[in-house]
Amino acid sequence: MTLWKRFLTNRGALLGLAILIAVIAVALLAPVLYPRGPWAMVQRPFLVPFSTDGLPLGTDTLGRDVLAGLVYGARVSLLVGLVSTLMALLIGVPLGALAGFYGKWVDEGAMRFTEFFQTIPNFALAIVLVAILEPTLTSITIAIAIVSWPPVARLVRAEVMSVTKREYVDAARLAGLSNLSILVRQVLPNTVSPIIVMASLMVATAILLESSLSFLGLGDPNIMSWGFQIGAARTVIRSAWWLSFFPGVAIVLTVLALNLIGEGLNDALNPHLSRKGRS
Amino acid sequence: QQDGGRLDLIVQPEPPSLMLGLVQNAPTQMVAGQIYEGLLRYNTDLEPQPSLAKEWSISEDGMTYTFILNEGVSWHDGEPFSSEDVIFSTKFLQDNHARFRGAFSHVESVEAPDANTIVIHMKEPYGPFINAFEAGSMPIVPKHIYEGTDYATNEMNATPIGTGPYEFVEWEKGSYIHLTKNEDYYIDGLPHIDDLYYRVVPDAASRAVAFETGEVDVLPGGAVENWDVARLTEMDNVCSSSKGWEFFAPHAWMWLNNREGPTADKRFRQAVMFAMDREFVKDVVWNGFGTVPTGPVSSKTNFYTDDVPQYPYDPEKAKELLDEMGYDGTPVRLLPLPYGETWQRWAEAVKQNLGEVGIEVEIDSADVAGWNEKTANWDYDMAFTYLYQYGDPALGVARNYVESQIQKGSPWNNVEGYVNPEMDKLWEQAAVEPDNEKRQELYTEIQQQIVEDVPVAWLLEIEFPTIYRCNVKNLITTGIGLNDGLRDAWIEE
Amino acid sequence: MSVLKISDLSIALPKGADRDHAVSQCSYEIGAGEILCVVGESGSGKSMTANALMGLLPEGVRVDHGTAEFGGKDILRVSEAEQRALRGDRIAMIFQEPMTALNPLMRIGDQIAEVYEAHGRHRPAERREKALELIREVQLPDPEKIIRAYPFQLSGGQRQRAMIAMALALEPELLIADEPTTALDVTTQAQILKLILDLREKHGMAVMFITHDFGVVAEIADRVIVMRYGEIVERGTATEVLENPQHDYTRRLLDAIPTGMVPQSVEVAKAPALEIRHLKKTYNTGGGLFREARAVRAIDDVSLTISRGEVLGLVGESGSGKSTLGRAVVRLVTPDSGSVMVGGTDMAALNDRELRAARHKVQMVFQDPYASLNPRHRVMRALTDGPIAKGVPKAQARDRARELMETVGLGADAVDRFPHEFSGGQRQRIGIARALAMDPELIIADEAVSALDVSIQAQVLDLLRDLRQRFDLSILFITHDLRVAAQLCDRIAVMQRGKLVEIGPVSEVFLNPQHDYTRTLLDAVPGGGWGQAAE
Amino acid sequence: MAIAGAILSRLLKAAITLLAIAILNFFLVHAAPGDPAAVLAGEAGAADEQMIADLRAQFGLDQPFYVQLARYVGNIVTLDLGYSFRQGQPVLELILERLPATLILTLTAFWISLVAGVALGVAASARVGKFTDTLITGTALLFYATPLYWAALMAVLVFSVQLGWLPGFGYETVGSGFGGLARALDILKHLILPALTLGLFFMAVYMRMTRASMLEVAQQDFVKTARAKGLNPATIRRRHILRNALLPVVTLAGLQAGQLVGGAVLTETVFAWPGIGRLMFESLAARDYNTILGVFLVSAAMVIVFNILTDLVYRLIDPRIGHKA
Ligand SMILES: Nc1ncnc2c1ncn2[C@@H]1O[C@H](COP(=O)(O)OP(=O)(O)OP(=O)(O)O)[C@@H](O)[C@H]1O
Ligand SMILES: Nc1ncnc2c1ncn2[C@@H]1O[C@H](COP(=O)(O)OP(=O)(O)OP(=O)(O)O)[C@@H](O)[C@H]1O
Ligand SMILES: [Mg+2]
Ligand SMILES: [Mg+2]
Repeated sequence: MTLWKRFLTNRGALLGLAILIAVIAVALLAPVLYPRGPWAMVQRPFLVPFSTDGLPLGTDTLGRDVLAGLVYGARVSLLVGLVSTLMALLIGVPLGALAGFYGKWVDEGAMRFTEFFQTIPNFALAIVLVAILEPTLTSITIAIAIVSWPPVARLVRAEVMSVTKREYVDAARLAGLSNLSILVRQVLPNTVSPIIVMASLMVATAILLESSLSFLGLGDPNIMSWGFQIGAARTVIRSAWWLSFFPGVAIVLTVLALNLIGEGLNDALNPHLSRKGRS
Repeated sequence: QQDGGRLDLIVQPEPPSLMLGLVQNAPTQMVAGQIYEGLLRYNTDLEPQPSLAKEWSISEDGMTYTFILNEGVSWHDGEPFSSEDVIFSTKFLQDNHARFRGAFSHVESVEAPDANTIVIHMKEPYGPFINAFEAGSMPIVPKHIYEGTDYATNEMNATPIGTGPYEFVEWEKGSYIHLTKNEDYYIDGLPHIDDLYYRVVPDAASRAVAFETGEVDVLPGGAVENWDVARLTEMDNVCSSSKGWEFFAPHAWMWLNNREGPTADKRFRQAVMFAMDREFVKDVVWNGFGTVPTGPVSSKTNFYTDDVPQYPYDPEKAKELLDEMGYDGTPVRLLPLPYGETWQRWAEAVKQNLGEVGIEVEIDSADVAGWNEKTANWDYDMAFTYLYQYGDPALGVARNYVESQIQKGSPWNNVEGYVNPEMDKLWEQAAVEPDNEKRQELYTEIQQQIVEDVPVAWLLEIEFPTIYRCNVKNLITTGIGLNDGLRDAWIEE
Repeated sequence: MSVLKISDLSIALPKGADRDHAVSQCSYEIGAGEILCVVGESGSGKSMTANALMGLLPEGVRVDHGTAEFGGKDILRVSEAEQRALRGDRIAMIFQEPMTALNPLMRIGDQIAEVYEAHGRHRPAERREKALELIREVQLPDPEKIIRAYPFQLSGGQRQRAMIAMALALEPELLIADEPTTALDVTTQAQILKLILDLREKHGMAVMFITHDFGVVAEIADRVIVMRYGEIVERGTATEVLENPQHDYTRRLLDAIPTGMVPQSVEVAKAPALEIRHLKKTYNTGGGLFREARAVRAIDDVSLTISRGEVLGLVGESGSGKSTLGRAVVRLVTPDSGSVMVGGTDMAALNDRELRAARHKVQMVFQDPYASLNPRHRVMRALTDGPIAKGVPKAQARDRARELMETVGLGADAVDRFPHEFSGGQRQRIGIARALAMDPELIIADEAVSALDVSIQAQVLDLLRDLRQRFDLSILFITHDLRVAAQLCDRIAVMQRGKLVEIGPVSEVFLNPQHDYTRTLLDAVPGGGWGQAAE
Repeated sequence: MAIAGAILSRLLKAAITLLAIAILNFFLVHAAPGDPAAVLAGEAGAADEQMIADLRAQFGLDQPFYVQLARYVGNIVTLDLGYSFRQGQPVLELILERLPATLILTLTAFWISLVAGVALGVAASARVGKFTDTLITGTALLFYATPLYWAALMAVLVFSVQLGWLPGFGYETVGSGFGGLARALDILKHLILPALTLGLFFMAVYMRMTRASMLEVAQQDFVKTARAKGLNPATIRRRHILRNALLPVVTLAGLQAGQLVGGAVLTETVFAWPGIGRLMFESLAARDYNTILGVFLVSAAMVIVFNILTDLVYRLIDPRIGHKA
């Protein structure tokens, strides 16, 4: 567990972890904190933050509690971020692994396919996908996953290629293990570290992507998300700055936290790798 | 009065085309209304005014309409305008203009006894007919350019030629449309302004900024979200006006699917009416603009009555009605109108209101195309919409409630599927009744019955305030406001 | 007269390092024109000393104590600017890895000329001329072309020559060479050593030559220092140290060195364990749609036989196809044609499923003890995965694993540890145990001891020898180190560019080489001393 | 010669990729609910069946799907992107009208982000662990985490509305009659805010990458060689470390420069920038099939063009490429 220890000595990573844990806690507690949900119109519209008891961040255009929206938005952001990343991994890891492990035409085919998706501008593709599938939490998550898997496939491919060249993989072959079990049991576990680092950064990107789509009006209208809050508040940004400011800060903080964690993991993993390569 | 100057206006969204004969979208009408003209205009009381026709008369029996055209009118390319162009236009529009086609179905024949006269013979008297001659309903297009060509692909569509007070100069796609003064306009001294710039700014907040920073002088109704209206009108030298929408009288409602689901039950529909806090929406979402409607006909439209059953905000009543019908809590879908944040908030407010009386609402989402598709194919439970009334219930209201207008594939008719043969008879009678008093009686009866049935949930008579700098004078003089108003507008230095 | 006088040098390591001092209390001098060899095992502090002298200590490592007098100054204490002025000018250094020591994006000529630039010598136009001269001096072929070449276009030996050219540019008084030949194969190594000797002769510079190879020491050293754990354990002239070592450690090091004594070959004439017939393998590389493909004949019609219980040494310089041959035998590489008969099965002709079933017959011991064990699996798993896949019951496989760990001298309890808890030599033993676990008829050992320090190398070789006796194993022993080959093998096969140029009993091949290439190889071995048959 | 061959082969592959993309998009776009005829009719606020049928026939939508597809592919192969019935203009013309605005915006943003990102990355790596480094990395991280559109909104609020320094939207002053230099300056003024907001994120990306790459290259053996030569640290950093460290940055930059063209939708929307991103978004809402497909194709082509350019740049920097057989 030296990795964990090294990670914990990184102040940025600790900060990120603290923020993320806070966000997760808030997201989980949302129904307890605000049993009426984020849509309830609780007070006069456009109440300025810190002016009314019980409504620390004020109210929005319809008199809904901004803080309640933020709290529920955390659920959506995290959910979309995690699930879409998971889906992207489910596409990217097998594809990259097969490409890197089998090489030759499997590789060629898989990489052409990946390249193909990389050639389509990905934000545009996400927009089109969401528009076509009609914006629901599911379709948004799928769209984000579809545009974010190619880098995963490339990373996994490269990692698998390099691990496959290691001698213990040859040893496993000589032990008579099947290709599949070599790939799954010998190769993939040794590519996990960089994938985890990448995944933590992807969650961050997915959160940004969801908020961008939401901002463009391509969010799920039944779900309160941060991007939705900003998008909805954009038109009143002049008279009610707080409506877009706080969700903006929430996004920045969460994404920042994930990035800090990602970098922390990266740093924690890297000296390990480089020292091993050197000695 | 002063001549000269330049006026920057917002047009939103960017029109697909400026050829008014082919495309009648709202933004097209707003810009092309300066380029093309109709035979008549209408003032804010919806009375006919001269335009290309300087005089007109209707025979006693309502079967013959005669128009005397202005002399010395020429097209922007210098070709002379004549009654031939009008005759050609009726043919052109028959092919390309749905609303025109509807109105002209009552027409037997059109003839041009001489270069300045048009005579229209009717099949039957049709009261609202005189309301169908403004530029949007019947734009006059140049025969010399279109005759014998494929209208849709005619290259001149890109550089429209009309008779109007302004000529087309340039269209920088995505940026602006530039019109300039028609120096040879047939009314001496008009127009006053040298250049018009219609600016395309896709984001509502940016449009507000554009006005604030002085880049733009006129914000047509709906250009900025309602929340910004109050703030903008409080600025120095800024005026606003709700006039200029009388002809259209945009009327918003929620289609309730009368065919299936809980919305097929009248009590449910009534419950919806009681459950909605429409005043709240008007005050909060629409910032106080507009009027809560009493029924299908707008208070600005002819033959309106308020002598109908009322539906105040009364959640308890709504719950009672729901209990009575034994509503089992089946969730209903609500399709909002994808026209910006205001409409989105509105749907959210309705969802919340209905939720409070125990109706679980799920907001469906769709962009404009999706909305069209779903409503036109009746794939909805409740759907927002708003439609123009064109000054007369026969033109803009009847289409939404008569059985003959139940046609899958179009969202501009009886989409809710309301069937009431008795009513249909009354509508028909009212349309061809030449006597206005009798028409009023018939329409009152219709309104009373329909409001009782609640085929749709009426939401708001929308008011779109136009915001402009106070030194722009005479901006809104007609019932279609900015769509043809710039002819008379001038700028005070 | 000494050029460099080091007194009482101690270099401190940062906290958490494996010991406090990389180097402690070392004192020695180097005279003008003298070659001082610093020898010692990996981690003994050789490189740190050199880096300290150059002012290139890695971050966190610092000089704790002591002086190094050079040209009247203590170069450990001068300012960074002064250090810079010395570096490359009066003290120059060359490094171990020629492949990575040159900037891949710069032309060779520019990299050499840069030395002049750094010290403000000559006008830019002249620098090129000077660089050309240097390239000639280090005997790089086709100097006009080389000066414009990029590092990737040069072989390892050529790059090392270019490095030497750089070091010589300003005729330094002291040249520090940190294992400059370790990464090169024998023939190239011999050429570089000769070059250094020649240059020393010509320029009269002092050389501090760091190595762990006593063969090299024997070849070039005037005087020798032996280091261990950062301390000097022995010093003296080359002959003194090599022939009459005083310290125990030195003696052990020397003993561990393969002697170069050729053992009398034992007679082995049993049934063949491996029969290779007309084996061919060609690699086609880089064949794109518009790119020319290059074909490398890695194995070019090789036939040979290994008898039961025999150890066949396969030698040859880098790239000659040794590994490819070894891997073809275990079918990690599928040959283009020919057959590989192991115990009656043609390994080259099996399909995937048959192959998996036949795999256990031939096993391999790999070169890199660090890369050949899955870092995430315990030793137990490494040793049992194969047998279990082969169908051995789990419990039995586990018992056998423990037994094997005893056999290779690590103790049965070690099976529950992870690879990183073992040293390099220990890992190599695990690798051997893993191969044995499959009950193979033949073991391929590809450079199995090359990555190990000499003393550990000796232990592993002993182990192999022992196992071979006990299990009557056949071994194909691939190495580029002829001394090692001579120690263990019964017969020797020599490969050159994919072809088998010579094969025969050890004594014959070494004492009476038939092929020119074999002779070149033998001549290149540092330390020489062939031609003595063991009594 | 080898380079020309390589490019030719790339182009061939690119053409196939593009065709595949065109077909995929065709399916995608047609899978969306609604069609352009209905939208056009819908916007008119009134329509009957005849009108919609007429429009469909005019747009060719009454044909069976495979006929439409075949016709589309046929057009693409002859480099004809079709006709936008909605806008009454050939799609290619429409796109070419809008492309310059997008290119100006994205290329400016690209260069700003690249130059500033690399410079900051170098600065941070030179003082690794010190305050400057922390400051730069911290700021970059912040940019990296900030949603682009939010930054844009805030920038307009501050610089355009509050301070009034810069125009908050648009491409140029409309109807100013500016020509030549004056017009260029005018466009430049409009360009600043969108280019900066678009560039911030990427600047952060390049900064992080450059820094990491610099630190990694600094560990490599040849840097030690350079130091052993007695070169001063500045020269080492510039000549040895930076050049090598730029290689991965160039790869990434090439990948992103292409993506930028199609990815500026948000910026173009917030700043009313008349580029193709917005054209795509608006056409999508209107189901103007040919235009969406055209924009997609052109953006994909841009990605490919930039990839090829990147390769060329890479070849210039790295002599190993193209030689390695
Ligand atoms: N950067 C570093 N930080 C901490 N300790 C180090 C560092 N580099 C080397 N060491 C330690 O310093 C000691 C001496 O290392 P040095 O590199 O001088 O050994 P060496 O004799 O050159 O070995 P080799 O033959 O493997 O090159 C070793 O214990 C090593 O672990
Ligand atoms: N996978 C491969 N693809 C292409 N060429 C290869 C491949 N593996 C080896 N080669 C080439 O085949 C030739 C023989 O390589 P091989 O590894 O068998 O040599 P070797 O004798 O083991 O060398 P060394 O002593 O360096 O290990 C070399 O020229 C090498 O470059
Ligand atoms: Mg060393
Ligand atoms: Mg080898």
